[in-house]
Amino acid sequence: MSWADGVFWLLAAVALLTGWRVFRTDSMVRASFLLLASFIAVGAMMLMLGAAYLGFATIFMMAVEMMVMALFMVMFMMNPAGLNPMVMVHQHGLAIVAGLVTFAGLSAFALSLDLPDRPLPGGAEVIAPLGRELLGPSMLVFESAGVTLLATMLCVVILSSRSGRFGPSDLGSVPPAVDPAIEEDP
Amino acid sequence: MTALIALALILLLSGGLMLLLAQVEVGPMPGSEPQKVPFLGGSEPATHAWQRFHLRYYPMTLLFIAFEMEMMFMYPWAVVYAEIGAKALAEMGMFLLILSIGIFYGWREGIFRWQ
Amino acid sequence: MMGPLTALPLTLCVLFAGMILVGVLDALAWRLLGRVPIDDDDRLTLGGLRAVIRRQSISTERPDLAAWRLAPALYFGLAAAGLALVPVAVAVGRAPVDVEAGIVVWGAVEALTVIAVFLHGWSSNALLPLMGAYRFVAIGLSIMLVSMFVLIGAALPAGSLRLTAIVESQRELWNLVRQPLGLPLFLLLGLAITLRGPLDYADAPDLAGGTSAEDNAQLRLAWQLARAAMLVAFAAMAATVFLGGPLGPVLPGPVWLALKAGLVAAVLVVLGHLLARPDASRMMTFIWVVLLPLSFLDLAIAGLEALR
Amino acid sequence: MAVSEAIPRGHRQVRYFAAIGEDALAWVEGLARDAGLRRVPTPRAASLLLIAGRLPERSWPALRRVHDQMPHPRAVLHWGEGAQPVPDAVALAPAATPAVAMRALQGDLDRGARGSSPDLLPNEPPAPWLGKGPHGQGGEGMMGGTPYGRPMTMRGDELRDGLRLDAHAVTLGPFAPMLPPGLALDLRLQGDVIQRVEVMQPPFRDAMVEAPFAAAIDRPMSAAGLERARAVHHLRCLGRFCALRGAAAPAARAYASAYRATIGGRVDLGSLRRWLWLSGLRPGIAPGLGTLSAAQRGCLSGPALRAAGVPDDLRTRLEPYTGVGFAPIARQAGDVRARIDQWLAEAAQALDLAARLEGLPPTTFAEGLEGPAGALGAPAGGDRGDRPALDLDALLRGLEWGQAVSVLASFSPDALRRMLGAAG
Amino acid sequence: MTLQAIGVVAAGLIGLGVYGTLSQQSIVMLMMGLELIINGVLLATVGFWSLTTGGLPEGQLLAIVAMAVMAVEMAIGFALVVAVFRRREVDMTDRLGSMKH
Repeated sequence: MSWADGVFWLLAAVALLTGWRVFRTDSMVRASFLLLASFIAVGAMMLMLGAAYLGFATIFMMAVEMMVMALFMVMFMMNPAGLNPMVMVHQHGLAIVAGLVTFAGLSAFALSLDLPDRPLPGGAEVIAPLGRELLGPSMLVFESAGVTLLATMLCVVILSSRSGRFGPSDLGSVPPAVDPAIEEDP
Repeated sequence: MTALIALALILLLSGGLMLLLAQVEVGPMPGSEPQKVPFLGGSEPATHAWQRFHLRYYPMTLLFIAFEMEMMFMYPWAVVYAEIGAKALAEMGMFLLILSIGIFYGWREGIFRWQ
Repeated sequence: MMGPLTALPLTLCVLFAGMILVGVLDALAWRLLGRVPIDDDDRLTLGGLRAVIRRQSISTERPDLAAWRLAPALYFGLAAAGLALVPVAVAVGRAPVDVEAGIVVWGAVEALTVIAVFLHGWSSNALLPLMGAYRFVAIGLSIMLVSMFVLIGAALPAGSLRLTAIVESQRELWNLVRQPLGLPLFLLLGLAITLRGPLDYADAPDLAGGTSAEDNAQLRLAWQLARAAMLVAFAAMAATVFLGGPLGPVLPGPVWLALKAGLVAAVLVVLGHLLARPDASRMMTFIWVVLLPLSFLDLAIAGLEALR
Repeated sequence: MAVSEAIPRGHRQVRYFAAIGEDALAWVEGLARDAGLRRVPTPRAASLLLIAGRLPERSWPALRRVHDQMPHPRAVLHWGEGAQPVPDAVALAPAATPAVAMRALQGDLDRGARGSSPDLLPNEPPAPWLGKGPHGQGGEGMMGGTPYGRPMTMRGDELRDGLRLDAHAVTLGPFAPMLPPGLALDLRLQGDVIQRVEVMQPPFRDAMVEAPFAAAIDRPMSAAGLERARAVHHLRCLGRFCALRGAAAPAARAYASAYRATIGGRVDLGSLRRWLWLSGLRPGIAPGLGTLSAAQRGCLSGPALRAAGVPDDLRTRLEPYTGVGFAPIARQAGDVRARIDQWLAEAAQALDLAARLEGLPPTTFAEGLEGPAGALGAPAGGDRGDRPALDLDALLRGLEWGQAVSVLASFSPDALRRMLGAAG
Repeated sequence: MTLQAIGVVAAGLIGLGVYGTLSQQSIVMLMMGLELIINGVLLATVGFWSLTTGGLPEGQLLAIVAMAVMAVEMAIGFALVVAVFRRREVDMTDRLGSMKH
């Protein structure tokens, strides 16, 4: 049980505990930043596993996403700051059972694994091969990710801004009838 | 690995130092009720300030998350760029072009303003 | 590779020295540029500390006290982590913390700084800080993108994300010359994360001090010290990435780094006192429509130049 | 550079929060030249409360709240005449300079020689909540009750983007540092965009601004002195605007030029113009911001009216000015940018006029003259009573907070008071 | 720090995510659960990459694609919440039974 294992289990405990607290706190801002703490713990674990780039990339990407998450949760949730206790739960029993079954099933699967044991050589270069992979054989993944992100951007703009193609989207943005005489029923 | 430990130590210890300074209770009393009223230029606040705050740049933040993914792809590209050369520039140019279409469309739809 | 035992004291000492320098710079700028101390800030001076000792610390009616105290601590910790990345000496080529993806760590520091400022504004449950916090997130997130494109542009010739490699790649030509748009765009980020001048949407005078409107005594001093620390960290990072860090003909490495960082900090303080703050929505449009394409152009310049 | 004393040895900076009453804005801004006094934007950062000028009765409750929001040890200094809003305040005659008294007060506080001024309001929570409600925090269900003493904001209508989220009702008080002194606004906000504005209290009267001009109606005054006073007023307004927009150096330059103009020294507005251009103040303001509708334009007067395209200036018809060939400056846009340019241009013109009118003997303007914020006592210009009152709600509705503060700061406080139709 | 240990921790995160997704009424909190699930997936991906493939670059690419999935899911999710809230002023899953406006 070297100190590396000790740190790993500490980070695992942090990740799981903050993950659980996310659904237990009343304040939405605390919930978002607890989830960020869970992601940072996972990022640190990735760093310990040798993924020098992915660890910090996870931390910085999740910091941004949890900031946006906090903004939206406060914008839409009732009682956003948890001044009154937050009771926003339904089908609680089912959820607990599903969670436990998922955990049990996946961990049983993980324990029964006997994959080849080829650990990453210590101090190996990891970012350059990823770069070559990205620009070489997996270039299709790279460009299709770009197109997917473009599709996401367009979809986000269309869905979230009020200006629909034919007038405000919440008034239905109904296209004008070809023959103005025919009254379009809303 | 030791660099990571050093970074973590620096972050935690300096943060802890400031946390200690920030919460040392000094001064006669923790604050009477009229002292704790938030400052609004002398007016009485009607409600709590915490609210479902209607931020006006939400489309920008959503587009930002999608655009942020591009950074994730650009860092490894930057490392091998000098090695691969013009082909890498062309690929990243196309990638950037694709995502700039998204930003141009967002700008045309007016999401970079207060909604 | 410096062990944690030497890295930690070195970083903290450089940080405190830098903060005292920032206090002097602010006082100098205030005296040089005009007599009117419009905004108040506690400085790491005896007067500032003495003022805090006997002050009463009051909170608001129902704040998120843990988050309120966490914000300056997180802000100061991020400044220290940012400073620790900076390579101090060329000869030994070592930084207190020499990680393979130095720029990505700085990106994480920027992102978490935006969160620290938002937490500082949110947690006091008062309207003026809340508006300051929300306004800052819009500008902080937008300007962060521009800074990352510029940093990637600096990493291209070095062929690595490691800061020591970036310093090495500037041995014959500084990045300031190689990509002229780089430093000006990066300075704008500096103004944003140290809450100064035109990009100070969090602690602005039109919100009576914004996120610091409800701060008093220790919290106020802690926030201003963290702000000064972030200026030191940013100045060191800008000097490293664009001005060749410890590289320099005669003087030893650390002296060059200190001089260049001091220059960048002075420029930021002057810009902070000089430039006016546009409306938030106008600035957000300006960043996305003008500065982002400029950073693309800067990246293209760096890319073409690295091909040569 | 403006003359000011360095901080005397042994004294640290005195941090004070200024509650500015009637006729006192110019005094408080004059204090800024003293390096030992620092005006802070919130009472939280202050150890002294400086009450400047006379406070009308209606603003005393607000002053008590501001006084109680200061951390201990604290003290109060009432600089001016009029009744004492705070019982154990140190009174100071209007003529005296407060710097010495403030340093003495601060010294007593530090040494403990003076007790901290006690709370003026009772020590109870805004609404009784402790122990009430199922969980003892005074709330019911998710949004009900008064958790921790205050109710929660409820949803309301939305002007701009159709998301009906929380409509936050808030009043920003007479002593808000970013508003003209005395102005209290009742705002309905969605986020930081204003849905509805209602003026609770108009700005306090500031007779200091028009004192020399009002005096010129009944006894002879030197025209050059009047023009210098006009320049000082415009430069101060410009300095206030720059400070609110975060351009500290140009603001300091403007105040320094105003100070040199008061003591009759040579003022170089060219350098101020360069500072303002360098600071990017103008491009930061949205064009067309704060333009009044045609119907509303009737309530404008003085530089604001001339910035809105109406070159109406009494000086074109008065004797000493026609002699030196005075021509009014007018702009068309009538927005915040035009009003700022108008201030700067008219300040330069006033200083130039002052130089030209230097030699003339003092004259009386029995039939009225052009004050800094509009015509004074002028029968020819039509009496001022019939001007429509400014509808602030129409002007500020739909603006984000920063823009609304800039629009309010683009009028001089006294002009704004007159436009809001406040008597007295 | 064996593969089994990482597997169990990742399973724990995914279990927590499933619990969160199923138990929360508000759409935004439901998305927090989804984020937690992808967090677990991310950890498992990097674990397998580091301990079994000996540093094969495709492993890291799969982790980046997982992050891209998380970003896309979050962006589209919030855009939907905004559109629905603008139209129906509700963000609770229970009261969004029908798709008809």
